Amino acid sequence: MSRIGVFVCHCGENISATVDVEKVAQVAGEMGDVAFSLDYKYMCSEPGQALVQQAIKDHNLTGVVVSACSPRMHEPTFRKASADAGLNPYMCEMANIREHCSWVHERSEETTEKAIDLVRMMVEKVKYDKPLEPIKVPITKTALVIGGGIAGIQTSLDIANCGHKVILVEKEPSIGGHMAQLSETFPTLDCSQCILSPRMVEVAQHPNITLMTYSELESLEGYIGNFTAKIRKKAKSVDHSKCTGCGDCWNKCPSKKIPSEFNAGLENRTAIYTPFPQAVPNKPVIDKANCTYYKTGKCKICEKFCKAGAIEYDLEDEIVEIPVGALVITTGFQVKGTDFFPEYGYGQYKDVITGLQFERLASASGPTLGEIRRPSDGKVPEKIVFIACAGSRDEAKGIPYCSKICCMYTAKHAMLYQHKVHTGKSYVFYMDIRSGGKNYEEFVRRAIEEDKVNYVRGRVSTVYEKNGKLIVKGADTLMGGQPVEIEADMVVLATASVSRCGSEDLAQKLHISYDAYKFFAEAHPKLKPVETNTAGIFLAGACQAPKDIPESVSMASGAAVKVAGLFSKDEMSREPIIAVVNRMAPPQFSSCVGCFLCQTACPYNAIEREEIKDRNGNVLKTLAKVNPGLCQGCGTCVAFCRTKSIDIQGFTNEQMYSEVMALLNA
Amino acid sequence: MMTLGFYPGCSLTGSSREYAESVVAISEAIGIELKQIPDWNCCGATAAHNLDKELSLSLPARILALAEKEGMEEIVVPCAACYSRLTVAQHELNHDEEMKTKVSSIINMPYKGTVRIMNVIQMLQKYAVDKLTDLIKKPFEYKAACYYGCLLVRPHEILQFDRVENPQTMDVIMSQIGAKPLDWAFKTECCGAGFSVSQTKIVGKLSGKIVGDAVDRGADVIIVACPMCHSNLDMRRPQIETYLQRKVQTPVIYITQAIGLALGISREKLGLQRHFVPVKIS
Amino acid sequence: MTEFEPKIVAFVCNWCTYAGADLTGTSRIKYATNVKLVRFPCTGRIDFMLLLKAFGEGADGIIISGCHPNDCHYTSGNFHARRRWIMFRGLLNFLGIDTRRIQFSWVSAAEGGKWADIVNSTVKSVRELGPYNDYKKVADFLETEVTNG
Amino acid sequence: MTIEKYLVKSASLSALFDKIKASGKVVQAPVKKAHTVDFMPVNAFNEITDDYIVTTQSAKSVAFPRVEKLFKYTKAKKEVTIADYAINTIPEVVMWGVRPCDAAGVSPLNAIFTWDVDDVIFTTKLKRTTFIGFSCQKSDACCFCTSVGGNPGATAGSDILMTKLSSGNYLAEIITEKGKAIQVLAPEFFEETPSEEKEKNLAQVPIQFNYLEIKEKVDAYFESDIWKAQAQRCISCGTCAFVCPTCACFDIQDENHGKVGQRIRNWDSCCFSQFTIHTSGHNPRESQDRRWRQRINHKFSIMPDRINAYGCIGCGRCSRACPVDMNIMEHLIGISQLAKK
Amino acid sequence: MVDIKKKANELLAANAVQVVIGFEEGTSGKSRAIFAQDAAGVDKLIFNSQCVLNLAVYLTKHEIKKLGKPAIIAPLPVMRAIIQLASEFQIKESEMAVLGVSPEGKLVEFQTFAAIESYLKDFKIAMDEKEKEILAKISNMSLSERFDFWMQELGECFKCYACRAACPMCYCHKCAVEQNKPQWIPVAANNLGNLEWHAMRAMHLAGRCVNCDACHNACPKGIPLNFLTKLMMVDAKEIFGQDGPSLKDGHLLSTFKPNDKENFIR
Repeated sequence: MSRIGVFVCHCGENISATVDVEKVAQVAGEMGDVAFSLDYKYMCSEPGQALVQQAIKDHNLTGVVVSACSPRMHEPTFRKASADAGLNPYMCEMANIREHCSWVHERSEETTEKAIDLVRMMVEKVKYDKPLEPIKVPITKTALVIGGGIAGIQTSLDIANCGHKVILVEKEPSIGGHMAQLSETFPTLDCSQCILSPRMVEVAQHPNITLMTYSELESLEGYIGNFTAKIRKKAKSVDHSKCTGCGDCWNKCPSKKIPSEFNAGLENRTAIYTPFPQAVPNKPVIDKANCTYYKTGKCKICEKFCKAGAIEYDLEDEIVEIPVGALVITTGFQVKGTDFFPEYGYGQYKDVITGLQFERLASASGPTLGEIRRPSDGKVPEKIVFIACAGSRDEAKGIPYCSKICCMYTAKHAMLYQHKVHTGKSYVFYMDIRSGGKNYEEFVRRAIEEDKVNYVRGRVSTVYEKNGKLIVKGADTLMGGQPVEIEADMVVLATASVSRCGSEDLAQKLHISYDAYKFFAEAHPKLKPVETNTAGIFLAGACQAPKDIPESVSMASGAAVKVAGLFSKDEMSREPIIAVVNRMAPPQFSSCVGCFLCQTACPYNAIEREEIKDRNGNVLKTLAKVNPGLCQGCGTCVAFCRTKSIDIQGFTNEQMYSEVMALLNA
Repeated sequence: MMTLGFYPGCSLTGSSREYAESVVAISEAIGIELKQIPDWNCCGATAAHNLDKELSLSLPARILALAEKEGMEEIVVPCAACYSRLTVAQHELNHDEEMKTKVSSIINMPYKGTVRIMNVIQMLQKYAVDKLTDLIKKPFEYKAACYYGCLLVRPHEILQFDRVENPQTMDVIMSQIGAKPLDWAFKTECCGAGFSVSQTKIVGKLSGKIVGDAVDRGADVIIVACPMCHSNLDMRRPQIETYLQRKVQTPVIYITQAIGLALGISREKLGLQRHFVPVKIS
Repeated sequence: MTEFEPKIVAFVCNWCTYAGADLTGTSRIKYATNVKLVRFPCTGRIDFMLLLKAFGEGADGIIISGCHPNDCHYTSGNFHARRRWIMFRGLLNFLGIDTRRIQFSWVSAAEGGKWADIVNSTVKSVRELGPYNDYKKVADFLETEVTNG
Repeated sequence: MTIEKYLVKSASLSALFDKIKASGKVVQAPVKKAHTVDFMPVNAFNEITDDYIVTTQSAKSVAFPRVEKLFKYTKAKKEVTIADYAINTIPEVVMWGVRPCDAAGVSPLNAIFTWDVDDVIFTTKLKRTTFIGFSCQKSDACCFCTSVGGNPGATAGSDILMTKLSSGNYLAEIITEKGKAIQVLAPEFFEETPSEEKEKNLAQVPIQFNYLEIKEKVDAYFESDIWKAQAQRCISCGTCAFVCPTCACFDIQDENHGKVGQRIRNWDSCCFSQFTIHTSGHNPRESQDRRWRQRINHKFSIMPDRINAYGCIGCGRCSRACPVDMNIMEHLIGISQLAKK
Repeated sequence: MVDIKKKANELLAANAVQVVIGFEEGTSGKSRAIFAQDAAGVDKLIFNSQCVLNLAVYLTKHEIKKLGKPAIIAPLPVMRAIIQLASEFQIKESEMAVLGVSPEGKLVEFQTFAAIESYLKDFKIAMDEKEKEILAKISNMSLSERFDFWMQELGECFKCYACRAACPMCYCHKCAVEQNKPQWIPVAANNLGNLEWHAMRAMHLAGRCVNCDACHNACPKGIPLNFLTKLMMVDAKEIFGQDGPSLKDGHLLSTFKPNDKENFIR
C-alpha cells in the first residue's frame, strides 16, 4: 500500500483563478492510497517546499504528487526537495494543472474536473514509481569547440585555462571569423585586429588547445560525457609542418581571379592562399575547386617555387575520431548579400555594398588599405547613404527580427567615413536607433553631433543608378513624410544577420533543434541561453541569434563554465530514465525471445546481446541487454517489443497504462 | 479565327479610344476576334472600393458572370485598372464562399469565377509572341522606355504578373519587334494617377520625373499599357514641361500602337493622330 | 439538451508537443477542456495498444502528437512512430474502428498556436461524430456476458 | 423414477417445440452457423438443424459459459460494496438436440463443481436446465462413446431421450421429473409406446478399448516415454479443453475500471504452456508431454480416484477440433495396448 | 515423394540428422505432422494438398530440439517461415537440413538459407483471386458494416489461441497476452477481449506474416482471422514495398525511411 501526498499549488492566482484548488486538494485526499493532501499559495517557494518535506516526514509518505506547473519547469526542484526529506526523488511526480489547465481554460466546473483528472492520473502513476538511483557515467574531459570566431576562441581559451583539453575545429583556413574582417569595433573604435590577433595567437600556442582549421564535423555519436566526434580534416595540399609561410607560392600562383571570401568579394585571391595577413595558422591552403592543377592537371607552379617543398597535391581528406565529453557550437552568422534587395538594384550596382564590405574598405589590411573608395571606379565618395534595417524587421522578406548590431556598426561606419573623408557628407536612413549596450547611445550621439552624420528617420524606397550617381529615393518622416532624394556616390546596406547556410545540417548531425530562421535553439530563452535540449552540447555567439562581440564573449565564457562544471567531476550522474530488459528464473531467464528487432530500432545502439551460458559454457539463450550508459530513454524499443520484455524506468508500461485508465475512469 | 472575350471599360470607349482601336487592329492581324462582353458595366475602379466592399466586388462579378453566361473562357482587359479590379475581385470571391453567394444574389446571376482574365501583355505573350517575328513589316527601331505604372504589376500576391520592382515583359515584346528597350529606374514609379484632375501640379512633378529620366537616358518613345498612365504622361505634358523647365516632345504611345506600326498597320487605324504630343515616329 | 462533451485523451511527446502545449499555456491561448495530455518521453514510446485501451475505457477521440520529422530529440522516435501509425491505422480502419476519431499531428515546442488549433478542431470534429457508441457497446464490460457458444 | 416410453409423431415435433417455447423457457438447440454447428438460443423450430454428429462445442456452456461474471464491485475511499451474481435471474433453459454423450458429460462436470464446495451458480444453472436428447443415428471415426461406458442411445443425463425410429416417428423416453414436467406441457403429443425396437435405429460405434484398463495402465506408465511420443505434434493450444464437455478448468480475473470492476471466470486449459507457471518463473510442467500426460491422467485416473467419475465421454470433439489431429482415441488405444505392469 | 523419402533415409542413415519432420496420414483423410526417426517413420511420409499445417512451427519448440538435428520437409510456406525465423535469429543454418518441395512436388535441396531466399525470389507471396475478392469485399463495406462483420466473426472466438499456436512466427514462450502487469489484453473471451487480442496479433505479424493460412486452418470456429494479417501484408507491400521475408533488409516496423508517405498527420 503506498502512502501518497498530494500538494495542490495556487501559483499566486495563476491556478486558483480558474481552478477550485481547495476542491482539487479535497477530492485528491479521498483518492485511494492518498494519505495526505493540501493546497498552498506558492508550492515552489521555500515554505512551499518545506511543507512537502514536513509532510513526507510526518506522514512517512512513499510518493509525492505536486499539482502545479509543468514538470519541465519544476520537476527537478520538487524532486530535490523530496530527496532532501529522505524520499527517493523518482517517487515524486508533477501534475501540470497550470500550463495545461488553468492558463488555457476559463473558470468552470469542467476546468476543476480536468485538474482533478490530471491529479488522479499522477496519483496512479506514482503508485507504480520505483526508487531509482542516478546512473554513474565516466566523463571524457576533452571539449570540442566547433567554430573559430571570437566566441569559439574565447570558449576554447576559458576551458583550456581550466586545465582541460580542447579541440577547436574551424571550417576556413584560419580562425578569426567575422571579427577578423572588421576594421574598428564599436563603441571604443579600437582596431579589431589589434584586440583579436593576440587571442588567436594565444589559441595557437595554448598547450591544451588542438587547432584543426580547414576541418568540419563529419558525425557525432554518443551522449553527454561520452561523445565520439568524427572530424573531417580537409586536405590542405600543403604540409604545414614543412611550410614556413614565406608567401612565394601565393605570389607566383597564376589563377588570381578568385573572389576573396575574407574581403567579401571586393578583392580577388589566388588558388593557394591565406585568407588574411594575420591568419592563424599563417600557412596557405590550396582551394581545389579553383586551382588549375586540380582542374586540368597542368600548372604546379607553387610546387616549383616552394623552397620548403611543402606542396603535396595528393594529400587526402583525413577523418579523425576523437572522444569528447562536451561540445560548444560557435559557428556564428552571416549577412545577406546585396542581391537579396530588388529595390536596391538586385546587387548589380557595384557601389551598393553591404556593411561587411564597407568594413573591408575601412580595414587597413583591406583591398583599399583603409581608404574609403568606390568599388566601381576607385574614387573617394563625396556623399554616402547608409540604409539601416536592410532586410531586418521586414515581414515581407521573411526576416521579422531585429539583427541587433547594424545600428551600431552603421553609426561606426558613418563616423569612420567622416574621419577619413572630412569633406564627405553621410546620411543614415533609419527607423529606430537601437543602441542599448554600454556606451552605445553615447557613441551614436557622438556620430550625430560631432561627426555631423545626417540621420534621416525614414525608409529608402528605391536606389537606382544614373550617370554614375546613385539616386536614393526615401522619405523623411520627421519632416512630415516629405520625399527625400539624394544623389549619392555610394550606398551601404546594413543587411540582416542571418544563420549560416547549412546550419540545419549541422544541427541534425548534433541532434539539436533550431528555430524557424535556422538559428540553433537554446534549451530555455531566459534560464538556459547557453545550453541546448541535448545534454552536453552548448551554444555561444551569433549561431544562437544575432549578437555583438561583448555578448558573444560573455556567452562564450558562460558556455565554458558549463563545460568546466561538467568536467569538474570524474563521473557524471545521469537520469536513471533508461530501458531495462526483465530477468526471470531459469530455464526462461527472461521473457525476451532474442528477436533483436529492438536492436535495429534503437537510435543510440544501446542494446547489446547477452549470451546466457550454463556451467560448461554452452550458450543456452541469447537475450537483449541495455547499456545504461548509451540509453537515452526514448522508449521506442519498449513500445516495439512484442513480448513486453523491455521497459523504461519512470515511464513503465504499467505506469502509462494506469495513467490512461485513470484519465478515462472518473 | 480564335475568339476571345473583350472588356474595354470606360477609358477605352472614351478618352483612350486609340488604345481600343490599336488592340482590335493588332488582334485581327494575329488572327484573334475580340467579342465584347454584352451589356458590360463599369468595373468600379478606385471609387467603388473606397466606398463599399460589396459594391467593389459585385460590379466586377457581374461582368465576369456575363462573360461566363456567354461561354467565354478567357477575356482581354487592356486597361490596367479594370484588369486589377476584376482579378482582385475574382480572387477574393474564390476565397470567401459566403461573400460569393451574397454577391451572386446581389447581381442575381450565377457567378462561378471560372473566367481567365488577361491583360494585353499576357494576351500578346500567349497568342502573339510566336507569330510576331514573321508578321513584322517595318521593325520599330527606336529606343523605347517601357513604363508599367502601378496596377499592372501590383498587388503582386494576387496578380502574379511579372516582377514588382523591375518588370521585363513589355521590354521583351518591344525588343522582339526591333525596339531597344532602356534600363531605367522609373518603370513602376507613380505618375500621379487620379491627381490628374484635382492636383495637376503634383502630376506635373511625378510624371515630370518619369518623362525626365526617360528622356535623359535617350528614350525616343515611351511605351505604356494603361490609359491612366498615358493621359498623365501625354495630356499633362505642359505641366511636365513647366516642372522640368524644358521642352520635351518625346511621344507616349501604347504598346499595341507600337506593334501596329511594326506590322505596317496604318496610323489612322491605330489612332495615332489622337495623341497630344504629336507622334513623329513612323 | 446539454451538448455532448467528448472525452479526448492526448498522447504527446515530452520534448515537442508537451512543450508546445506549455507554450500554449504561457501564451494564455484558450482551448476546450475535453483534452487531457499523457506525457511520453517520445512518440516512439506510444504503444499502439493504448489507442484501443483508450477507446475501451470510453474515450470518444484521441490525439497523438510529437516532434516534426527530423526534429526528434532522440533522432528517430517519430519516424518509427509514423510507420507504426500508418500500419495500425490501416488495421483499425479494416476492423471498422473509426479512425476519424484519432488525430495524428506534429507540433513543435514553438507551435503553441497550432496545438490549440488541433485541440479545438479535434474536439469540434469528435463532437460532430458524437459519442463512440459502437465501441462503448463492445467495451461495455459490466453488461455483456457470453452465455452461448 | 422408472422410464416411461411414448411415441411422438414426427409431425408433432415442431408443435411440441412451440409448446415448450410458449412456456417461457429459453430453448437452445444446434444451429448451422457459417463454419460450425453450435447450440444457440432459438425461437422457431425451423432454425434447428439435425445435420450434425455432435455440435462443435459441447453443451457445457449452458452451465459453465466461457466468460461468467461472478460479482461486480464498487470501491469507495474506505470500503468496497459487492453486487453478487443475481441467481434469481438465471432463466429456465431447455437444451434441445443434446447427444447422449453430451448428456453423459453432465454428471462428471457436475461432480467437479460439487466435489467439495457447491458452486452455487453452476448448480443453479444446471437445476434450471432440461436436457432433451436425441439418440445418434450417425457416428464418425472420432466417436468412441461405447469404449467409455456410453452408447448412442444411453439415457444417462437426459431428461427426455428422443430416438428417431425407421417410421420417422420418435420414441420418447421420459427419464426424470424434469422430463415429466415437459411432457405435462403437451401430453397430447405423447401417444402409446410403439412396438419397434430402439436399438435398431441407433448408430453403430465399435468398442475400441476397455476404459477400465486405461486407469491402471496410465498409473503404471506415468514415467514412461510414451507421453513424449504421443505429444510430439501437440502445439499446446486450448482447443481440446474448450470444446470438451467435461473440462472444467477456469481462470479467475478481476477486471478493474477506475472505481468499479468485476470478477470474471474464464475457461482455461491445462495444455497452455503458462498454465502451471509459478510466480518465481519455475514451471513444473515445462514441456508439452508433461501437459499431455496430465490431461489423460486427470480424466482417466485422478477423477475416477477422487470423485468417482470418468472425465471422458468419448464424444471425439477434441479430435475433430485439434489443429494437428491429436486423435485421443488413437492414443487411448495405444495406452490400452501397453503391457500390463 | 519417392526422392524425398530416399534423401530422408540417407540423412538418417548417415546420422546427418536425427529426425525428419514431415507429414503422415491422419484421421479420416487429414494429414498430420510426423517426427520420423527411422526408416519405418520415413516410410509413412506423404505430401498432398491436405498438408497445410506449417511445419516450421516445430523448429522453435524446445521439445522438438531435444530430438536432435532435424531435416524438415519444406513446401513454399515453410521455406518462407524459415527465412523469417532466421532473420529473427530463432534458427540457424547449422541446426537443420531443409528438404524443399517445389510446387510441383519435386525435391529441392538447399545448403544455405540464402539459397532458399533466392529460390523464393520467383515465388513471390501473392494472394489468389478468391482471397483478393474476400479482402475487397470486406474493405468495400461501410465503416459500421465492417465493424459489425468483425464483431460477429470475432464474437465466435473462445480464445483457445490455436491461431497463435499454429503460427510459426508466434514462437514467444511468454506472449504479451499472458502479461498481467499491466493486463494489456483482457483474459475474457468477450467482444472487447477478442477484438483487442486479434488486433494485437495482427499488429505483431505486420511485416512478418508469410501468408501460410495456418492460423485460419487451426481455428476451430473457422474465423477468417487470416485476412487481418493479409491486410497487413498488402499494406506493407503497397506502402513500404516490403514483399515477403528477407534475411538482410530490416523488418518493417523496426526500420523506417525519412520520407515514409502518409496523408493523415497534420
